[in-house]
Amino acid sequence: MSEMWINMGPQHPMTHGLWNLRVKIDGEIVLDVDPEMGYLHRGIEKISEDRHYNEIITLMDRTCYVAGIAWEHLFILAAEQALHVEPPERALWIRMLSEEFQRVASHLMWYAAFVQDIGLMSPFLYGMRDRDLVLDLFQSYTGGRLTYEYMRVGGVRNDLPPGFAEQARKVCDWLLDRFVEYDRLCSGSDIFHRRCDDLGVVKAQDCIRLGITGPMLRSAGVPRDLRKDRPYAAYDRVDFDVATAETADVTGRYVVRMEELRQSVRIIRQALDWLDKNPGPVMADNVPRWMGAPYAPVGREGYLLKREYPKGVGFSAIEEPHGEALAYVVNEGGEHPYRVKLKSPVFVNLSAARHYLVGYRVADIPPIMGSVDICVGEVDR
Amino acid sequence: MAPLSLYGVANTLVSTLLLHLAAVLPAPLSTLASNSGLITALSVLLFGAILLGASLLNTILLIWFERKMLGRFMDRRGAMHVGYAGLLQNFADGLKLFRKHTFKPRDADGLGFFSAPTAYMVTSIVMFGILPISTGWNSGSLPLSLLLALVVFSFAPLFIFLGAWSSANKYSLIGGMRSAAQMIAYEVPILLAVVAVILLSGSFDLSTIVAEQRNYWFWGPLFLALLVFVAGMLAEMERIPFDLPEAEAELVEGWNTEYGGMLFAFFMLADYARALVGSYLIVLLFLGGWTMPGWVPAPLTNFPLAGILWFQVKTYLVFGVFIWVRASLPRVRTDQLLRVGWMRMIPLALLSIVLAALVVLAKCLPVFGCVPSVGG
Amino acid sequence: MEGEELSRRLVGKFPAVVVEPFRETAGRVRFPPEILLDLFREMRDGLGFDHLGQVGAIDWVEEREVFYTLWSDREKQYVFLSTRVPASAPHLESLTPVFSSANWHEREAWELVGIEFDHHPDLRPLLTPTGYEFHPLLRSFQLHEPEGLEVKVRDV
Amino acid sequence: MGRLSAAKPVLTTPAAAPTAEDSPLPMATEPAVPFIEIETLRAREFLPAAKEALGSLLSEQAQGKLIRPMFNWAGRNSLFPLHWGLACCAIEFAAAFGARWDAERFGVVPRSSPRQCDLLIVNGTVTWKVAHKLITLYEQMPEPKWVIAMGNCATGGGPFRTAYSVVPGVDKLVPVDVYIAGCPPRPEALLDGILRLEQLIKERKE
Repeated sequence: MSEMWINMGPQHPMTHGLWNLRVKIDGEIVLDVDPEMGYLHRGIEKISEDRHYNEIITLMDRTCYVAGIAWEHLFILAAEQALHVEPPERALWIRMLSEEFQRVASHLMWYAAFVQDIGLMSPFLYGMRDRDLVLDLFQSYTGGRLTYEYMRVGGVRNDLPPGFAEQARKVCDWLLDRFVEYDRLCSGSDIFHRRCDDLGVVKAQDCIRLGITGPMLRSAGVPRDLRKDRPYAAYDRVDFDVATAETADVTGRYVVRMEELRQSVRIIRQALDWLDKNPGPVMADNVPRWMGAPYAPVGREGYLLKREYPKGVGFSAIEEPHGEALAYVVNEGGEHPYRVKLKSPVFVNLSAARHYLVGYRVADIPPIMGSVDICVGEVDR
Repeated sequence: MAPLSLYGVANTLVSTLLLHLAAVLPAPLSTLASNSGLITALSVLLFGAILLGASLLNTILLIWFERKMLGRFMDRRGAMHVGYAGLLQNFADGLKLFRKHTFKPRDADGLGFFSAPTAYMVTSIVMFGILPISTGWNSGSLPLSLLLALVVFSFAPLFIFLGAWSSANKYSLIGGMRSAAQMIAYEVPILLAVVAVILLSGSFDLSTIVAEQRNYWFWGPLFLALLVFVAGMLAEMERIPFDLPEAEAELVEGWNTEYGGMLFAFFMLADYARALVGSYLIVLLFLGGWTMPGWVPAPLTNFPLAGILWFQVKTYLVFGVFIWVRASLPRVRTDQLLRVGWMRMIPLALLSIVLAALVVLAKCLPVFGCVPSVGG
Repeated sequence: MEGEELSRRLVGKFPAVVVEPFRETAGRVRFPPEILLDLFREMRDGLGFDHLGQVGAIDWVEEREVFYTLWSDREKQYVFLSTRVPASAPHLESLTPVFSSANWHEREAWELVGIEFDHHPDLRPLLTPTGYEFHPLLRSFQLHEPEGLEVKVRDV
Repeated sequence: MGRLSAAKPVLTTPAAAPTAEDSPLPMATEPAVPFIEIETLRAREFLPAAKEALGSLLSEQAQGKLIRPMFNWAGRNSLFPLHWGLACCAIEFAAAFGARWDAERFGVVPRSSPRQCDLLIVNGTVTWKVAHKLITLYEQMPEPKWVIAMGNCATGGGPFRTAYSVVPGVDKLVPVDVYIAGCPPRPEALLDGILRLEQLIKERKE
């Protein structure tokens, strides 16, 4: 069989989303790849120029649908800078708690998808089952399972419900038990190591050259984590370790994500303790009441209030479950941002696909791409 | 106890019917009706029909069994709402696929595209006629039934590759090539493992092989051969961890990507028929077939059709192990699979032949207390 | 690294550069488009900002701004750089010789805001469909309700 | 009815018409069409006629009472959706096959190849870039097939309605049987949509 191009996508079980990986193969060996993106390009940056700040949160949830809260957090941090608003402390802790819960949910979703890529059938169901418990917690205080619209410029929409902490602690205990089980199913299996060791290797130098961030970078031994290096929310006041691995391969990414799950539970527990002890407001006082309104009055011209903000720019960076996400919000007065630029970590990690796919086999593509943890929503935006 | 035989039952039914017919029919027809050739022909047809129907029902039950078991392994319930506990689910699937529009992709080769699933189905179902599931319940005692079974069993890669090639789809093609490579690679260790069984039993006849296991089942002395055989069967059935040809993550649906409707149903059904046949073979060769060990109380083994019952119980247990494996192991890669096949399985199978030879020698020693039976 | 130090180390080499304070970063460096490659080489090799975070562009109607974010593991800080090109001739040198990860970022900036990056290895549309003629993030591109859209019905 | 009218013109072949016009009083012994030709025609006609007779028998007697309900039962109890994740709703789609909701209880098993599917669940935002691929997938599915528009984006563009790249409703591209509201709909809503589709199939007449 001579060389041929095959299209993996847009409808392909490997893609976990809507993109196309064109692969040039010779037999089973991958000679060249060319990712084609844009199948889910929804123009979020453009629509944001047409929306009120609190309306953009709706879009942020949908930007990355497995890590909605993290993207809300990213945008809110930039928007608060641009609008010169300071949130109260409790809101920071709730945001951090939410982001860590989101990290757990996102990594569990990744686990479910990844094990299916290497052919393990039942852990997919286990991952989804345990993720549902976290989503139940989200539902108890935001009302949504995937798309929350929870954060606001100047704080968060509402406080945690009573009894939340006990339930959350129960879930944490349950999850820690399950993580042991996951490890036994995956890294305890010889076939898993035969499949995933020395696969999709990107060394630290290459990661930095290619701009790769997140668990992929940490699996190469670089302990870069914006939560530690450039603390936002209340991350400088909790105790946690940055998970790293040395192997820079698929197994390394697995190990890093599994350790991050444990660290997230650790952060969650500390945040729950702090939240128990420190009740208080969750919205800033100096925010006009209408700014926290969930939606703007109907009509394009007929606003009840003329919304004018002071000019400003906001730049934020957070450690999203997939890596380092950046937002840049320009506010030129008026009620809509002038420009919202979002940088997705997966966008960059995926742009390096040629680097970590060429030379491996067709059967290696799903585990490697699975270990990258693709969320097409935030790549295409 | 005269064992009940399927052919005997069919023969009795047909001859009784025809004799009654002969009694009422006018002269030229009555002689025709009482013709022994006709009776034999009709009995064979009836026998085949019963065998086919029962085997297909069994296959469908196997699919149901797998779906429910997998559901339990995955912490869910599987099919529930169609029929009692979802028993009718697979009938619904089959009927639906039967009604679906049968089509051919534009670039596909018509002859190969349509004939491959049919041939695959036929060769898989023919196996049920060869394998005895109890004394008297096969098509006749062929002296080389084991060889025949293995030969028919190994037709599959040809038809899979034919179907894959003629669907004019790159995924199908890669899947078909993987399938052919893997099945051919694992034919060899399977045959070598079977040689060990043949050495120990001294026969190519499956009924004799089962009869030879009346004192001890072969899985004990031939444990190595059993391991090789089970691994080979996993590869032949294309089940996880060896389901590379249909590797869903990379090859969409593998070699049956382009097949839909009834042709897809053929492939599915034949796949499970092969899984059933593989489990049958394991039970026949290593787990004593329909016989039960002596310590089982007589009332449990003495009633009519007890052989079939125990045979099916063993088959489902063996298949349960396959499901368990499927639910808990990841998929291997093609090169790893082939390397394991050629470089691990074949030496192991050769070793198992040596062990079998040693056991045959040891059988002559009085310690084992078993009847030396080499050569009959 | 604080803004003053950044300014001291950059302005000596590149007099045309202006460093402004920018919240939660090392600063915001405004530079003329001509010195792009030299400046970024200096940022990467001299100052240790070796990780390209993002490349984006803003349409200010008369001119277009291209901004870059760099991260340094040594300083644990971001630095924000921006330059402006006239909207009549939105040409800018491609950053790919210095930061190869700029490839996709620049493709995106080209198709969304219409900045033409010279000497880019592979300036194809990334997100919009093939043959899409507009740069949607320009201010002149207006969103509208889809009722105004004409959908062509395809005969099946 | 369509089949009947299609079968009729075979008897009066075009060759017969000019003969009738040339000689207005043809001899009684001389058939307008040679006998042998009629026989061939009849023979050729036999199969369609027999098929039609059988079909009409089945349609009138059995189809309404036995065959159609049986096939509808099978069709509605074994819906194979296409394994295709578009956007946010795809995550809830996956959750519906998870341990808590387990859509396989209803015989819903996702398949990766459109050839083996009979249900296209459009679970997310459809952009113009993917529109023709969606239509291709729909056309690759064999009849009978159904489409569920899951979520607001597939139903009408959702929050991205005004975007330049988004199809405002997937019914612009393929015929939709069931719309599910929600952004994204919960897995229960998806199951409800599937059950509603089953109801539709149950009442199917053709």
